[in-house]
Amino acid sequence: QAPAPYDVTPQLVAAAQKEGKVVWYSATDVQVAEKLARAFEAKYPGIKVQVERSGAERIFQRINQEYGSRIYNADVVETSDAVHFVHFKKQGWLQPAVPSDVAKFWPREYRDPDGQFAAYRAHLSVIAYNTKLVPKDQAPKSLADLLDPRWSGKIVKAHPGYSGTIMTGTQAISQAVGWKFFEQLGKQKVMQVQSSTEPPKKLAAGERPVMADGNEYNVFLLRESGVPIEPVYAPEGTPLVVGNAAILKNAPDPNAARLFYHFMFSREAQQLNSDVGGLRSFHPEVKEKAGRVPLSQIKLLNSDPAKLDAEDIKKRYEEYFGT
Amino acid sequence: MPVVVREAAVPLAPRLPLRIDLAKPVFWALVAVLAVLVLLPLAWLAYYALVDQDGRLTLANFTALVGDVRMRKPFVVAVGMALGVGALSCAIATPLAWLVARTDLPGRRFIRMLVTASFVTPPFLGAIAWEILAAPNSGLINVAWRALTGAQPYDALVDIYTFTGLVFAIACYTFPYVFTLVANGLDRVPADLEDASAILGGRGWTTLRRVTLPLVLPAILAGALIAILQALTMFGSPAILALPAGFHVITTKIWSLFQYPPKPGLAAAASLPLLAVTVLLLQGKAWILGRKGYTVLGGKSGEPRITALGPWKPLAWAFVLLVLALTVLLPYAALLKSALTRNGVPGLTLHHFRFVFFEFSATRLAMWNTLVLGFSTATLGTALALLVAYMVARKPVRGAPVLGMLAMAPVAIPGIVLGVGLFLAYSHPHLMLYGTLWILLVAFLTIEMPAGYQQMSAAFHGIHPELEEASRVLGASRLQTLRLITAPLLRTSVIATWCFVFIGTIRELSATILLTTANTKLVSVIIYDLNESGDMGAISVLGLLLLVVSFAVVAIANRLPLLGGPRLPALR
Amino acid sequence: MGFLELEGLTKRYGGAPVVNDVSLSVDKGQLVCLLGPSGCGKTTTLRLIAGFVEPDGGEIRVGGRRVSAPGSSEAPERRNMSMIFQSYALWPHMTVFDNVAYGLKLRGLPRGELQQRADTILAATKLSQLAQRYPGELSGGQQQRVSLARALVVEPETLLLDEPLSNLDANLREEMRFEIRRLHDKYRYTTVYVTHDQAEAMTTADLIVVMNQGVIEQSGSPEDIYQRPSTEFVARFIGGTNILRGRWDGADGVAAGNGLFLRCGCGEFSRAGETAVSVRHHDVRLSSTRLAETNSVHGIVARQIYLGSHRDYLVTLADGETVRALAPAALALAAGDSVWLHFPPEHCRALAH
Amino acid sequence: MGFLELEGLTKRYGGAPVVNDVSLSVDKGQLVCLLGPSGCGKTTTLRLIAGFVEPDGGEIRVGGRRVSAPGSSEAPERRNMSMIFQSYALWPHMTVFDNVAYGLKLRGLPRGELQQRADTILAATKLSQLAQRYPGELSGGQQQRVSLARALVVEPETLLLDEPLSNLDANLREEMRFEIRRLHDKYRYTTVYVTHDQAEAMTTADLIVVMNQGVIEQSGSPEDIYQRPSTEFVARFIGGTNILRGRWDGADGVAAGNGLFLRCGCGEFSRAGETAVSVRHHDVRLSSTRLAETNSVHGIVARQIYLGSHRDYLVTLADGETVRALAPAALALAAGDSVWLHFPPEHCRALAH
Ligand SMILES: Nc1ncnc2c1ncn2[C@@H]1O[C@H](COP(=O)(O)OP(=O)(O)OP(=O)(O)O)[C@@H](O)[C@H]1O
Ligand SMILES: Nc1ncnc2c1ncn2[C@@H]1O[C@H](COP(=O)(O)OP(=O)(O)OP(=O)(O)O)[C@@H](O)[C@H]1O
Ligand SMILES: [Mg+2]
Ligand SMILES: [Mg+2]
Repeated sequence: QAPAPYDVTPQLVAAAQKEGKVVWYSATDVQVAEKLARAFEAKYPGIKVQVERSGAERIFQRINQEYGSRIYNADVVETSDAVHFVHFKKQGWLQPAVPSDVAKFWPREYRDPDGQFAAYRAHLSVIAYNTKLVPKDQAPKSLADLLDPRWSGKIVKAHPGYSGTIMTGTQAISQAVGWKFFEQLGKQKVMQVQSSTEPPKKLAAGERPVMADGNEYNVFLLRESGVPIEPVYAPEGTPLVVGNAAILKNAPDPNAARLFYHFMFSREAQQLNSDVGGLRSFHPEVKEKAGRVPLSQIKLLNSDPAKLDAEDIKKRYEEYFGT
Repeated sequence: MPVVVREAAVPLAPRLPLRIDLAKPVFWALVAVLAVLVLLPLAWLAYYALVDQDGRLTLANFTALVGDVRMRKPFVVAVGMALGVGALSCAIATPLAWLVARTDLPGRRFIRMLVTASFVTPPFLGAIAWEILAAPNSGLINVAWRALTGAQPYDALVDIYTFTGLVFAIACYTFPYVFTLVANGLDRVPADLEDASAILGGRGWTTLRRVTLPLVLPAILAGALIAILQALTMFGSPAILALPAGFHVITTKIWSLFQYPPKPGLAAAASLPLLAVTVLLLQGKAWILGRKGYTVLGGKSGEPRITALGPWKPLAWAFVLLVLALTVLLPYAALLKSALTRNGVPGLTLHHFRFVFFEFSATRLAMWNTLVLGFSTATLGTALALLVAYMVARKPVRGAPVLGMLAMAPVAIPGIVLGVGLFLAYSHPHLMLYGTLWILLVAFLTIEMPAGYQQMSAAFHGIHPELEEASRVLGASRLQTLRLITAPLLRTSVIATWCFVFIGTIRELSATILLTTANTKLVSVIIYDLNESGDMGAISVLGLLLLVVSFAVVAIANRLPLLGGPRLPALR
Repeated sequence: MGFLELEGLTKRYGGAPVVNDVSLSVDKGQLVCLLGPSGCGKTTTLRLIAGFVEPDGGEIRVGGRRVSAPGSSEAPERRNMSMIFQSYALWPHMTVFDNVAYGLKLRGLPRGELQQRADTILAATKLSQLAQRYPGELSGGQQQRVSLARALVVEPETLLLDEPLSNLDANLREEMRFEIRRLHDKYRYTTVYVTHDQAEAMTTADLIVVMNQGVIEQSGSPEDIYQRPSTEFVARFIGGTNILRGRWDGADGVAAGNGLFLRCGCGEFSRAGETAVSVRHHDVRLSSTRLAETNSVHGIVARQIYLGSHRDYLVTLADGETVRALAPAALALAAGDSVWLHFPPEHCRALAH
Repeated sequence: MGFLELEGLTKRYGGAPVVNDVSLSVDKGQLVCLLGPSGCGKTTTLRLIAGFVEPDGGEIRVGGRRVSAPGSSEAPERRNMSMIFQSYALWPHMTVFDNVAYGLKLRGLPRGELQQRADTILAATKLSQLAQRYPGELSGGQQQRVSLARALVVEPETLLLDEPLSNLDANLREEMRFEIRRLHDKYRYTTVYVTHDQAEAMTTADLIVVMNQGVIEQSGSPEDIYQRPSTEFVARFIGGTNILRGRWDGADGVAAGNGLFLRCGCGEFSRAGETAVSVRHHDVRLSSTRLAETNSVHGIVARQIYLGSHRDYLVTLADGETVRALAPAALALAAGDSVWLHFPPEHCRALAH
């Protein structure tokens, strides 16, 4: 059962300041993570945030390695792959804690019923196109449009074997529209890249005009820096990828961890994620930047990490796409 | 009876630093060091491959491996790719080495350093650079080609996302192994042997083909071996280029085994066939070299002959320029471009430089760590490689060849797998190196051992044992001889090995990434992390920074009056 | 008991013995010459003594201490020896001076003494001018002298010389030979000297050891070896000799064909089969007339070569056999001339083997 | 006009001339021996002829065609020469057979003939057994013979030999010398032969060239050089000689001190200053009594060495000067014995230089 929600108390701050630091294993973009850390340090002087930024899979691996070898370095962990937290929880590595904001604002499906973790951030895996290479009216509008032969050899997409985002997205789409879609997409001479961050960059570089999937926040960030790129929210639905955060059971700085964990879900942190990182937040008080389609207007495809059969997905994927 | 007073013959006995013969202790020390460096992680991998989660012995991983074509095919592709890389590396490096070592081509020294320094490019960064250059649509070469010929959009002159493209992109960053080995080998071929061929009527080309090149065969083979094995276990470039090209190689496959749900057992099992390939290749090399002698620097010394290129000079320069352009100039131009521009946005900017040098907190620490590790690994690694190569070449102790096998073993293990093994080996409660620079030092020593060892071992083929014996009979111990005679004679090779280990350390990524923590960040790792977040500009800046630093280090290393100074028959 | 002792020493390369059950005892301060045809195992023997190769059988003792035996050999650097290599083995990265001073540096000599000793030996080997050159800038003979100087300067207990003078001209060779002998006597080294030059061996050695195909054929003083060769091989190998074969008459004569009957002043006859009789080239007398009943035979001059101090004659006997003879330069016969050969009985040595 | 002509040939290393204005003409089919002390420039001369080094002055013509001159030299491979290197320069990665067959392969010989020719030369150099060995597995002398075989087998126009026999024993050396001469005569090579062995030169050469410090001291037939040396250097260098100095009496006598008055049978006297008189070691007679008024002097035996066929005496005269003499082995005097030296006038040669 979930523990009672907690708030920031002077005692907690004092205890945290005594510990002096908090170690955060994060999969969020460095620039965003670093900004968040600075904001926390400004708010609670005397506590240093040590950002250990890495890819989600790396972090997962590290936690596995470290806990497997009884090394307890991390206080707070956060990755973009929801599956990881299923695993952590099963291993009993997480410390239940429910910040007051989570208790107050978070929808039930985006937090653990036992209070062991909660959705710190979310992003979408979207279709997008380069507006310089493809006029708006000719751009694909839906997943089905991508199967049009005129996009043969012009699509880029990331690989579920390398990206948790795409893994989740593939699961969601296959449940929504069936594997047939991928089988046909596989015949479109799609360019495969590893990470979900890359397809937007390929669009930006002009290597391919259309991307079948990839991070929405990268699309935002590129567009806001002046790159002619535009996301498309398919009527069939857009996969939502949830990034959880949790306090680790053997956190070396338990109080600072609680304090920081609380801060992560506060409005100001969540707003910063959205503004700087282009991430989606479940905090209702967060305001989307102008020009971004609000979450409420998008048809979302949710997926259940507990039911994810990665082996099967990878196998089918390899069958359809060759890799 | 008259007493004959002989002139006092004070016996001048040699002063030995120690009364015991060091050969055996050193041998056992080396065995111990290599066992720690190599066997420990390997044992963990074997354990992982053979023992299931419940601690029971199992062959399931191997049956899964053999039974699954999705595992077998990448393996075959990888072997093909590696052989291609080996062949291409030799084809580029051998003529280049000859031009630089044995002709009057202007700027030879500089070219030498440039090639060594070019080697600093982490292969995945090289692959990225080649994406910028030769991606079918956005690649600069293709863009220029379309602009020049008016070809249709989506027509491409070159496509890096192909098997050949991948082979090429990897060879660009492995050919320096062959180059350096061969160039150093050529330095040691005395003119006599070539003169003897010339006087019997052998034209320049014939002499080169029948005498000079066969004499550096050990170097060529050693280089090819390293290039092939590096390609086989390389992860960065295939990950970037093979996937868009639509195929897997064994390392990308292994990598995906680490994704959720991780299957370290299968990954460990998948890397064991690579060990078998290594053993096969080593055996093949020994078989080719056979009983033949390669010892060319005998006691009756002669100096290497410099061939005048004459009218061929422009052609030679064109070749050198082409090679340098493809491996150094163009990729770095591409990186420079992306360092000075923002993706998809026109106009120049210093934003990335500012970000890397002033805003990005990790840069300074990472740079410092990288240099510290580079220097210490290079120095220790070279000393270790020299000792091991000596032991194997001169066999002072029965069983010395085992050292060679041990030293070569790490090459077969993909870095990422090795990283896991090292982590397991050194993050034991009783031996907690994780989180310190020590584990990285150990990792780098392990990873760089094969290349260093091959360098030194090929060099030993060129030193006649009598030169060492002459020293020992005068009373120098083995170690003194190694220090006073052998190492200076191998000066170019020792320095080259040092540079290689240094650079290898700087650019190593795949094992490192599992072993670094916040306080032990390295430049290559932050480059990788930046790549995940898509910061091409910053990556390029860091790549250029690495290039500049290593170029400076290589230049300085080559000029240090270490090891008896530059005055050597081999060097002019 | 000798200072340097080899006992049953054996070394094989690929199965074939190259040094085969060699036993030898050398006293302290003796100079031994190893003589033998090319490839007979001289260098290998030296390398065994120096400790560069380990024997497959037998052992080596120095001063009573066992230094080499199969499986347990003392390192070369502990033997206080010094060696000249047939290939010189000069270090190309050191100047002549550094090459020579190397051994002294290892012995920790003070700077001044080191300089002085090196200079002395460089002067003795006539290399003072070349001290700052690198070996690659020297002529063959100069390189060989550097190698000599390097080995001599350290005053070792045992000195091993592998054809140290082969690339020097006659005068220099003689000088160097004296220098070697002088230092040898001065410091009482024990020296093992490999040479292919018999005159060198005869003039320098206390003891000559003749090897053939890995085994010792004979060892003894120069006079012994020259005057009392025990086998045909030794007789042929040391100083030119003619071997004439025939049947022993039971007393001191041998019927050698061509009507030649040889009385032999010394040696041993083989009872069964043919006896070989050895007569040195320079002991054969040439004359235009028959000088005596026995030990004389008629022949035709096949060729003659002027050697300055002598003429070298090749004379064909009736049955086509040839005899070599050294005659004074004054006696000039042309090819085709008829000549009588006379073999003085006191110089005819019967050889049983 | 000769076949091989050197004209004013000069080569400098670091400023100092190593070969200095050397002119020489060799006829086709001649065998020339280059003789001279270590470091006098013999090897350099050969390398100039072969084309490995370019002259700093002068030129080389072969068959009337200019092949070497400063700034324009024909490549060695175009000269149809063949050479033995002082360092052997065997290719370590090829077997003995391959080393020897290399030149033949370059000449595109058919398989069978190649095999047969290589086998013949290997047999002549006694290497047949070793054909499949690698050079690293051979003894020094065997390596030298491979080098010899490799150079001889290709039947070049010009053959250059740099001390080809220095590491062989006397018998083998003689055999190889004959083989070289035989092939030379058979195929009419033009041969330049560098050696430090005078006997080798005397017996093999048509023409002997004595070099010293980069210049030619004298060239001529072996008899010429031996009997009529034009300088003290040549006299000393070729065949052991004693040089006695004294004042010329205006006729044919020289007063040489120690009460010794030498009548000289030949040579040239120097008008001013001292005249040197050369008497070969083997021409000096030793006896216990005075044999004649002139050309005789008393001395004390300082040492004697047994050489087998001779004894080598060193005799000290009253003023401490020494004379070397070769006497028959039978004449045995001990050190310290008193002796009379006799210098036959016909062997006393006055030298003006
Ligand atoms: N590369 C060089 N630099 C400087 N001097 C050199 C070089 N090569 C040779 N010499 C000098 O030139 C001289 C002649 O050398 P060369 O090899 O011709 O002598 P050589 O007559 O063959 O002597 P040897 O009988 O000892 O072989 C020697 O004094 C040698 O020291
Ligand atoms: N590594 C080897 N492998 C096989 N045979 C060898 C090896 N080294 C030497 N031999 C053989 O051993 C024999 C003796 O060699 P060694 O060098 O002792 O001869 P040597 O008496 O010094 O001859 P030389 O007078 O020619 O120098 C030779 O027949 C040689 O071919
Ligand atoms: Mg030898
Ligand atoms: Mg020479």
